[in-house]
Amino acid sequence: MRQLPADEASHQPPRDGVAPAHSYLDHGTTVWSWLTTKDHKRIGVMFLGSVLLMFFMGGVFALLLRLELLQPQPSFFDGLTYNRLFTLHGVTMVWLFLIPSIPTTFGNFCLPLMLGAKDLAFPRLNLASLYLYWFGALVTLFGMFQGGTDTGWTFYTPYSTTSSVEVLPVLVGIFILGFSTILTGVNFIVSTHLTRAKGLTWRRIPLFVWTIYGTSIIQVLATPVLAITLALVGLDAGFGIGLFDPQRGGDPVLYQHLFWFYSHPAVYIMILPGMGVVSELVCAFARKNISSYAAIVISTLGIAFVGFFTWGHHMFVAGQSVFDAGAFGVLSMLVAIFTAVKILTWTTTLYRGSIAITAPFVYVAGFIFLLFFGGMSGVALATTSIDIHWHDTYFVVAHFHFIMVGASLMAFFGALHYWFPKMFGRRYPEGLGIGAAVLIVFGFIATFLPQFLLGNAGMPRRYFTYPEQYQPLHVTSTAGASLLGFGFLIIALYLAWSLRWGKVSGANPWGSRGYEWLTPSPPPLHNFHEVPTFERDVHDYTVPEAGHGA
Amino acid sequence: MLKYVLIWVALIGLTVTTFLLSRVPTGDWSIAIALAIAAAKATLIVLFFMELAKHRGASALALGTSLVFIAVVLTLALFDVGLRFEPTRPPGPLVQTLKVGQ
Amino acid sequence: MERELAPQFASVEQEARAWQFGMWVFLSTEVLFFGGLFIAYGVYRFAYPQDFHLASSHMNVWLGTANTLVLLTSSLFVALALHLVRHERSMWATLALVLALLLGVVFMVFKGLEYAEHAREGLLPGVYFASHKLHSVGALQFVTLYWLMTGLHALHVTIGLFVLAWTAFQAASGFYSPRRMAGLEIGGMYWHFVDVIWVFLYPLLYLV
Amino acid sequence: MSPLATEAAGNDLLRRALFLPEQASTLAPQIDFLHYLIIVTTLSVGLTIAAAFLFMVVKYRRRSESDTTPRFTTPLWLEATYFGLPVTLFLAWFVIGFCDYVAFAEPPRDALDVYVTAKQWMWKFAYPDGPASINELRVPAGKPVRLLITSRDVIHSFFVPEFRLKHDAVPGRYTQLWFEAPRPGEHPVLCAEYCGLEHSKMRARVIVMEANAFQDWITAEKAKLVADNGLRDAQPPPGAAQQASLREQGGAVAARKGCLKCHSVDGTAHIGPTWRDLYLRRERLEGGGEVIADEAYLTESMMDPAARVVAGFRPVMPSYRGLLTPGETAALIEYIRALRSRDVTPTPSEGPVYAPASGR
Repeated sequence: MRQLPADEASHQPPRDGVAPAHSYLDHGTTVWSWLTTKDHKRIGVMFLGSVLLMFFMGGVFALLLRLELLQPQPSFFDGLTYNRLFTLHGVTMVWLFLIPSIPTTFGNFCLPLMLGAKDLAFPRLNLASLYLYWFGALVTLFGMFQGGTDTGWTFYTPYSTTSSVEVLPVLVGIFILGFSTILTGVNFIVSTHLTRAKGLTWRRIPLFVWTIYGTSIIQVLATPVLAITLALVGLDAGFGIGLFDPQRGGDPVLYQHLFWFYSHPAVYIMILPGMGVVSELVCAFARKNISSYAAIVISTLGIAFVGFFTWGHHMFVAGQSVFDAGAFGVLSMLVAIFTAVKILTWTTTLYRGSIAITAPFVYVAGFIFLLFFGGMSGVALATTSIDIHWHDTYFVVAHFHFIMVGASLMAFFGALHYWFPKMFGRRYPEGLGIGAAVLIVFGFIATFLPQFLLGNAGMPRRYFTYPEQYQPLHVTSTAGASLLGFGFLIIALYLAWSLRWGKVSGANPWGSRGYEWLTPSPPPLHNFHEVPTFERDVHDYTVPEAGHGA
Repeated sequence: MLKYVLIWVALIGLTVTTFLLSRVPTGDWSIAIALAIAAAKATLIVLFFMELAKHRGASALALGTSLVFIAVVLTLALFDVGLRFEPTRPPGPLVQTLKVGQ
Repeated sequence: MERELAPQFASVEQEARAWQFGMWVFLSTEVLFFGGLFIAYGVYRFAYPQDFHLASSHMNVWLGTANTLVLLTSSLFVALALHLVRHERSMWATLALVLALLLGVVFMVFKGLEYAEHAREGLLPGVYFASHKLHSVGALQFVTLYWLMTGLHALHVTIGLFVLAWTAFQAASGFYSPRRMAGLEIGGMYWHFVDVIWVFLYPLLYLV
Repeated sequence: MSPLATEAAGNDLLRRALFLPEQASTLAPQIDFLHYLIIVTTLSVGLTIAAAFLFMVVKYRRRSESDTTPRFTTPLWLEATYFGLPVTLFLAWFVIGFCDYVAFAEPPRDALDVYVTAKQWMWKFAYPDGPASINELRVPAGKPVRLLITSRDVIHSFFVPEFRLKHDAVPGRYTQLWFEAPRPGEHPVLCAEYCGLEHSKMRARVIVMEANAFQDWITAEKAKLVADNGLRDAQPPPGAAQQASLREQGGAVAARKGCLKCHSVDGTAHIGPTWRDLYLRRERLEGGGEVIADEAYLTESMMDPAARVVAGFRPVMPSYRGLLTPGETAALIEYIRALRSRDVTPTPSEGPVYAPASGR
């Protein structure tokens, strides 16, 4: 999706309802006014445009991979191109889409609104973060296309340090992206602590803010370890410092420790905000308070912290000690329990609610269902013994796609639909939205369920060619992927259409009692005409409220 | 004013102490002693020069968390290297010495 | 010339707290950034205790100790600068900051001398290692880690020097006042942090 | 049907439904048992949650746009269940799994040792006392086998789906993996850790033989090896002394023919690239591409220097075609090969050394 011209949402004559007057979108409509803005809402919108573009690219790479895997023998690409493609897919999806996806877009847009603040604590830092993201993305993609890194997104040494292809530019790009992530994280943490409006105590903070807060903690504490680790790999690949080089007494398994100390919590960077989105959406569409605020908050912080101590479950067959395998196995189980608590709490929230079937709610249902199976397959992997069989097979691929695509992406699209009227003041066609959502959930299942079975059958990941007995499952998976692609195409079309021609939404089209809906949609430049006082708990639907349900 | 100078004197004193202690054979304890002194110095700097003592609790929490995390990673990594199958430990049985020069 | 308060904050005090807290969070990031190297040091030290001990005895402990004293003193001057600004003595604060800056330069010069010495002896990281005295892979890892850790630290010192130069300039132009010194505070915190890292590097690389 | 037969039929049904390959090691049924346990529990819990979800969506569907709902918070006992139930379940699975994992990590003492060396992109299997084979691992049925796995270049992973086993091969180290295959048969070996271009083609097979047949085979292999060695011993081999003398000759040739005017041997670049560490170095070429400076390239550079010039050097070297005898060429190459400095001795190219790996 291209970036949004500033004036589209407001310069149309009103169709029904009142056209949003003087929103953040029409304070300065030049490109320059967008590029130099310090407004968290505009920065959020620009991030949204950027990550959607990256998602589109990553998706195209994924479809190309699935196309190649239709046949056991080489068909469209040669081996090197295939290896570069899956690296490209991984790097784009992980660092350019999933990590920034929800925090930098909806987090940026909604966090101050939900806190009753006029902006983030450090608006200039926020803009710097966007520029660093753009710069890092350019360097990374340049590196990928120029040097053609073929190491996979994990950069395992010594392959990455001895491979003849250029890995340095990509590492530099990811390093820069890391700074963008860290700055965003610092900004969110400080904003949550110090910019809350009167009456907004820690016990009232919306659940989405809690997850963004938890995510920021992970971003701030994990990303630097990745930065230093990748810097070491880069120095080794470029200049031969050999800290992980077994021929010079280095330990490649140490690299894996350091890499996964970032990259496992990174999974929670991707999924925690999604959980926050679902907490909001469940409440909004069931018109119900969350059934246990404490359980969700505790499990959010639990995931944020315990998530740091499970990284070793990526190394059960890498030569790690048996003691560590046991320790990491138990700790991984603990993280899974927090997720289980969340799933059960969301389901309980529906009890005696008033549930509306909308596109965001379909995504929520998909999220919960897919997260359940993604999480349970994770638990199964953490039992150590079955992991011996599953490690580095398509089972793992299916598992993390259930979490990252099944859950994170569903949450991302749920959030996109839910907050679309908040951001642009217009509604998308609901029927089409529901249809596309259902299509995506089923397309997803068709793509990745066969991959679980492929993993069971022993198909290793990152295989360009494969033994013939795996073909039928690969064909099913590719068919599902094309269904997914089709679904996303529909969404892109109707959302682009709605930006200009969608029905004007009014301040609160969902009748939601999330704090961010207390201000007009789209919000005015400084977020509020009058800062709300936060007298009631978030998502409190016990009393009727005038003006809701318009 | 005096407070800062006194802290500085303490820091210099600790530096001299750790230097002198490194000359005394303390065997396996040497690293523990050196690190304990370093930790004492760091605590002084953080609390008084960086004024953590005056700042809010959340700041101490942030710093504390990062230190705890390093400790946990180091511990688990050491448990890994120390308890691995013997020939898997660095440097492994196949790499022993470095040949330099002719 | 009181600057106007950013709209997202309720008071000047809150804004200053936000900067302080933000800096602490950022420094926690830095702790983990260096942490990666400290972890590598710990693991390799555990794997090659003898080699590390031997290799560390080839470091120039005199220069290292001198540098420790230099940095600690420099830190003192930064702390004094804050104290002086709080008592509205901007010119004295400027002097303290300039002295701190000069000591930082002295640190870098000593470090440079040390690096030159190591280069002559072939105590260089990775493939450039060419020592005639040390022959073990463990010693090679120590030397590599020495360069990485002190190199990263020197990079931070360099950034810190620019920060100090900027705060000295601000102090000289009378920008800081007891009510407006968040910039000086967080700049100073950064410099002290660099000092803290060195406090740990010194025993690990030179003494044990 | 007897309970045993029922169990076997159930096992077979679930195994096929989950697309699992046959169970060809003693550990496989144990690992699969946990797999079945988890999948059955997961599916039933998942269906329960989905049913509850659907039921509530229907029962509590929205009636009007301005509905209010009662405040409801989960009672403590329910929250305790939400926490306690998964905790119990997960930890129970973990205990079962970890017991199997420990069994997998500790080979029996009487296991037959086989050394496995992985390299891009093949597997080499070597038995004590010499016999070795490429991409084909023969093992006796009904006897535990321990694999000591290493790699010559990057990390690989030895994976036999039908044994439900895999372990990474880490360069410079040995990792271990053991199995016992109860029945004779043939099973594919795959590389599970991404290792470069031909990663997906790095395949081998395990051939499980009847114990007697295996004994016959290994005896025959050893006999063959002894015969070969005997043959070699009969003729004086090109021993170390001879190689050293060849190297010395090479140094003399280099001085005599003027090679050293342009090529240094101490690592400094001169008019031509230095010879130190040149052998097997990866060189970038002028005009793009790369070459590994092996015997072929070194010979080519002497005879046709302009053909492939190393980047950063000018093509000024004259051809030595006809100026060097084959013997002199060989001596020069031997000399260059010997000019190795900082490199750690590469892992032995002829398979690993049979030192008993401690740490059982």
